[in-house]
Amino acid sequence: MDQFEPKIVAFVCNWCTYAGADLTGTSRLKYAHNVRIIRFPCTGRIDFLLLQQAFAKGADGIIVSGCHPNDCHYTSGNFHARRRWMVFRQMLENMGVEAERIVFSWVSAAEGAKWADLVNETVESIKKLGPYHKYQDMAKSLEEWEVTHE
Amino acid sequence: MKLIKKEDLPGLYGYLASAGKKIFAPVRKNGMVSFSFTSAFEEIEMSYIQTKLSAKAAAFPKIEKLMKYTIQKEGQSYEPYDVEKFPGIVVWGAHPCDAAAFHPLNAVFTWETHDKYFTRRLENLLIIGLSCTSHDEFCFCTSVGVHPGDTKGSDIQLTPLPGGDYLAEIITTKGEAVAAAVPALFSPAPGLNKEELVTSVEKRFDHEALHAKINGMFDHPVWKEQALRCIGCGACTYVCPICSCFDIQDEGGIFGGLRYRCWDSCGFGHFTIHTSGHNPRESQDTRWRQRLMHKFSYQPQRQEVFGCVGCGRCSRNCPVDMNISEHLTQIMAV
Amino acid sequence: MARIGVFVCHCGENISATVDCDRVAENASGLPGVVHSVDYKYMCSDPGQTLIKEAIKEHKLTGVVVAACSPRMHEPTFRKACAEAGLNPFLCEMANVREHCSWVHEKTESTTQKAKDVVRLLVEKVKRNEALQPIKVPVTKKAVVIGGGVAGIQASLDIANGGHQVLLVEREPSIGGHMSQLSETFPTLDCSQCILTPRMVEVAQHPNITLWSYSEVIGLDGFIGNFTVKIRKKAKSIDEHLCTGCGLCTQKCPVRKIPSEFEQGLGTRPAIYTPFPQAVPNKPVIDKLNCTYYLKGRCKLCERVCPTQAIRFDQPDEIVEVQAGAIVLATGYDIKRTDFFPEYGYGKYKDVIDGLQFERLASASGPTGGMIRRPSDGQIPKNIVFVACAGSRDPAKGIEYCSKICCMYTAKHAMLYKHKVHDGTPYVFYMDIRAAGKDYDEFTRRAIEVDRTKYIRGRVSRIYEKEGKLVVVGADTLLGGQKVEIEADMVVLATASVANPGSEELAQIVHVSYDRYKFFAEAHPKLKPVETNTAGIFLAGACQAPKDIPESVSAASGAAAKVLGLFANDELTREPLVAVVNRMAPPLFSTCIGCFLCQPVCPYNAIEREEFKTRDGKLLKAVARINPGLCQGCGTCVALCRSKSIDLYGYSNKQIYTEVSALLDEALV
Amino acid sequence: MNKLKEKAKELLSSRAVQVVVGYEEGTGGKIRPAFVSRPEDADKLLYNADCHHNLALYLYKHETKRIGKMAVVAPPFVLRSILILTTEFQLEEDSLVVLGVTPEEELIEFANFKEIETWVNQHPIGMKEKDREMLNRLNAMSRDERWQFWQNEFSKCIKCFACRGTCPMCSCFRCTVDYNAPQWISVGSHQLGNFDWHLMRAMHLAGRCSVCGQCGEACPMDIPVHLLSFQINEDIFKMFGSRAGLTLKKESLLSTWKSNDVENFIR
Repeated sequence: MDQFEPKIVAFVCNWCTYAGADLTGTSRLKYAHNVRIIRFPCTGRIDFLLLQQAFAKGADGIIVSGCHPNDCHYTSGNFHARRRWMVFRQMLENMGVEAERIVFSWVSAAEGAKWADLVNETVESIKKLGPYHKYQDMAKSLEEWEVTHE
Repeated sequence: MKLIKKEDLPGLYGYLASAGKKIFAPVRKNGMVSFSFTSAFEEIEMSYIQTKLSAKAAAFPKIEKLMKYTIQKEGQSYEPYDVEKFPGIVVWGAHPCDAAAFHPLNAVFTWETHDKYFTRRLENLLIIGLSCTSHDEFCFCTSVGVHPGDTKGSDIQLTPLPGGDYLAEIITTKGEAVAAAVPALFSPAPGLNKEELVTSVEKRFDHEALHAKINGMFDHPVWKEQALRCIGCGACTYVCPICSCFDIQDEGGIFGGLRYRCWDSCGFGHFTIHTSGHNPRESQDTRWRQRLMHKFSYQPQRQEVFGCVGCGRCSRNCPVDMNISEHLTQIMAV
Repeated sequence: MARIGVFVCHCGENISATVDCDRVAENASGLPGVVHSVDYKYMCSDPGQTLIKEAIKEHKLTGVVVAACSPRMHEPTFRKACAEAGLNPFLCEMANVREHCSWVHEKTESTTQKAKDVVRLLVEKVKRNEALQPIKVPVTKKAVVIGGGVAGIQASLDIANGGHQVLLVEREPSIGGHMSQLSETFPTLDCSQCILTPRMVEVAQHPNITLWSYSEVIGLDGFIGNFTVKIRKKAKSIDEHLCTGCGLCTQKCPVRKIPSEFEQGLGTRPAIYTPFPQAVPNKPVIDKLNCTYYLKGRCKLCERVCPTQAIRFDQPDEIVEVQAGAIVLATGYDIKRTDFFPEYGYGKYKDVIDGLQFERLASASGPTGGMIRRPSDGQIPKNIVFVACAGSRDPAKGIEYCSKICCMYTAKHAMLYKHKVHDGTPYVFYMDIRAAGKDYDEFTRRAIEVDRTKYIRGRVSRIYEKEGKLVVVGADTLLGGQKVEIEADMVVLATASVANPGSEELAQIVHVSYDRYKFFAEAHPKLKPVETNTAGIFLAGACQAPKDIPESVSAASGAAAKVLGLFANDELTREPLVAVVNRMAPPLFSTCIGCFLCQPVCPYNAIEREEFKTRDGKLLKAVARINPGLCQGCGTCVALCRSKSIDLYGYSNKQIYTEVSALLDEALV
Repeated sequence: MNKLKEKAKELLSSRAVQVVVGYEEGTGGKIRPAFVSRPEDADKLLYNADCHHNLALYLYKHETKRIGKMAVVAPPFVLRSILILTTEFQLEEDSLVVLGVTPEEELIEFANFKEIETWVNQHPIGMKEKDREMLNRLNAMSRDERWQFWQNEFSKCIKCFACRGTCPMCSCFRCTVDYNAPQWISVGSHQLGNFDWHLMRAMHLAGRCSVCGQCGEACPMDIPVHLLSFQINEDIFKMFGSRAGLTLKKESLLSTWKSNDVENFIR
């Protein structure tokens, strides 16, 4: 069997982490190809429903990253996001979701190397955890909904 | 009139299962009795007053997948789910109210348009009715023209005897075919008066009189008064054996997905809202009125059936005790 | 139906070396809605742009995806090209297959696959983009400059000379700032006040400048071109129109022992005072905390002596709102005081002073008339130690940065000392001599070579008092870390430059971000050094980072140029990437229920309350409304809204939801 | 309890209010919300420990508001809900008379909402033993067991939205689940749709839940949905030291932040 290659979606803010990942590129630092980046204006824009959606669509891991505290382009979006994630992670934990599959990070526009490390470490840790079958199976419940269901 | 012995019921079950039927029967789980697909006779609960959900899901499941679709550069294509693959289902142990409910349900799904999904499922159904030997204060079948021993809708009707055996009435040709296939299970019935075996449910109002009255009550203030505590959820409609409203949804991604229909409720504020934001049923009383008018005015007018069999589930399960027979009794009194 | 064009750029070989560009283009051409898909060597080149423009016309494209470098690089380029071809620029998106793909992965199938995925994502997004029109807002052509130091003065004069109204707001009774305290300036040793005071006077007399001293900004509403600045004009307790500035009151005031802020505590002032003789405005204020009348209810000596009856004890603070189109922050810096340093005696040794205090000692107008006399006993110090990097570049002190001006002023101090105390010996402990600047290194060389300052490379670990001397214990790292002890008569600490106290509070009032040292943050460290992230608010001088005078003045002129550029327009166009609350027919008006939980979330106070009323004024519903002039488009409110009544142009719910779906709709890897 | 009836009568007779929202005996031994607009009907009002409906739900509905000024019978959880709804601009102090009822079934009157704020801070609401036990059980489970527990529970869900309908904090006219562009949450009652729904609902209630437990009471399928809110409420108390419904300050948990919010989970 082929080695498991996790699917990782990264939700990043435009001003810090997206720019930081740009810097990773301009610095020609190499990292695992498993990640796909979705650009947001700010981590404050990231609705927790999108994280649910990513898992449901088959993501094995998620990276959420934005500006360091006090660096937010919009002053406080990352602070709001931080609080949202505090509660959301706990909520996932309470419902039995593997919350560690979501990696939260602050990566500034200057931290190109940190972005590469973050992706590599996330890919490694998700590889250890394996595919998120539990969630994905649940998400396939409609497809597999048998005609006999009550 | 036949007799089927208590110890022969598993045999009947076994025969139906071996004939490839899925058996949808009352099962006690997590402290409630609900119709579920069973894999063994032992799972079945034969002595219950009312199940949580009705048996309607056997023909009108909470999700009915309609078709798959794909979106390609060349265009879109559709592949409807094959109704030929629908299994034969035995609704086992449905009380007369539930058995009777398939008729008004069918009236909706065959009114003007024949809904192939519903009609095919109904064709595939074999209903083994179970007369009621007990009831609770939410039961009001007799007020809406159903009786605890009614056989309407059933293919075979069982009536429990005090010793645990059952009177078996073979009602339809479908029922006869089953009886003919396993004749050993059925013996001649002793001379018993079925009426004495079934429970007696007090009649609270007359449904024909109700129909006559409610037709003219569209603008009556009673709706506002009754609906005040209604919270606008869909519990009553989802547990109802006759409520048939559904929503159609597409789920999928950019290259395709599937279309299904799922239960919907006229109790929801959004049920009738227009894109503009205008809502013809803007307040809860108009939605409550719709529910009762539909069952007791429009349906009898247009489809010559009543939309209620008096099973009492809506009243039992309403979070705020919107008791339908109490409300109907009140309507008769105003 | 969507008609999307996909343009895959090779970027020479930057992309094509690791990504199979033609296969990416081919793959895209199979996506639903894509009617045209090509790859090309350099999309950003003129021919590349022409390719896009022609395709837009030929294929009647409704959306464009350029798979190339980062949108942070070339999004404006391609959006402009689209606009030139008649396609709304906001219908163009970029797929980042260079910085996020070709440059960070090796040439493998997975890399090309990733490029395909990213293109698919952007194709799905752009299908859901909306044609947006820039937002136009009027410009109030008046600037408010906060802070009247040399930077604020320069910015005010430049804007005023450009023909626009300026309101200069200064917290202290006089403008002038720290520069007015300096004795001489490096590298020319010309007298600070001699060059500054003419500028101060110019400010006072300029027809386009209004000067409000003793005033503070306490609120800011609005947005670029349309600010409302709330200012507290603190009561000076004098009628400025009547006061002639004769100074009689300050001479007669019986309270005389108040440490003078201007003299850095080395001199005193009365309770009614002007900070220094050349103050602008040269009219006194009463220090209510020290005035006998305010403390005890009697005295009023100043009122009796005032020839114009200008004293007003009952004058209240005045709060005024001013309309402005631009704000310049020029609030300057402060320095750490000697009490910050436990190892240097916590400020308890009178003869351990900071740099600004030394400036006053060296100043001809200072408390010693320009004689270098030590504070404890007025003796002239024969051995003097200057400690550079007192606190700066010291992570343990929480100040990791270089304060930048200390190397130069320490050299200047040593020279000034030597010029006045010919038989004295100046020592300088330093970490590195940072003298990058025009004539700067020459200047420090002069201190060492001509004026014989003894430079010791090493840090001072401790200072203690012994028999009337200050023992300075340090190390000479050029001698292998050998311990050095100097018995000094006076020590001058070049203490770290830090953000002004209150800068954090001001940043919050005016909604600009600040760094971890509380200096205001520029919008871009290189390319937007005088802008802030809040449009219309600019930075001048040392409020942004430690700066010397020429740098502060340059930054001020830079900020003024930005303001003048802004004021060159009668109206502004802004990117329409703003949040909006939906509207619909009555009686709903909106799906918003007006819980206003979004209000505290907005960093720009952009969320307002809109009320729908009947004709006779009865409130039907209150819902949120977002002021498009204020909204900066962060979208935090959008994510918070439970009823999904807010959406964000450019990053709409539909767009980003689809992006997530599109990404994962096909196997990623 | 007679005091409550008398007070209701007095308010209605004096036309101080047009309707009293309270509890009455329903059918089959159930208790249900009651709307009393005539003084002579006030005798049917009752209050006891079984009164679980959160009547704050009715205080902002246009169907009830159009009757006129309201009085509401308010056990502690209703009081908390009133405070939350006030901070969210859904209630106005002068449109409402609050007839507080203590767990000891005594009537307390409040001159203003400020007094309610004081009272609720002095009278914490204890969790029912049954709920406490369930939370302990859930906490003792492994994460996979918790996942399985909730998957089993959600498999019963029929998406009737009784949990939403009965909750005063679900004050939105259009819920996220009703939003269809995009369709964040599947409408159909399949396993994913049910999971997404309950997670979303619990998140939208985080920091806003008055912990009345009515969502669990209302569920016709006996899903203990309230436990999701109860648990996060406890977690929030641990993380932020706050509980919802104790203040009139407009500082909802997720619309505010502190610079020292714990970020040990952020790399």
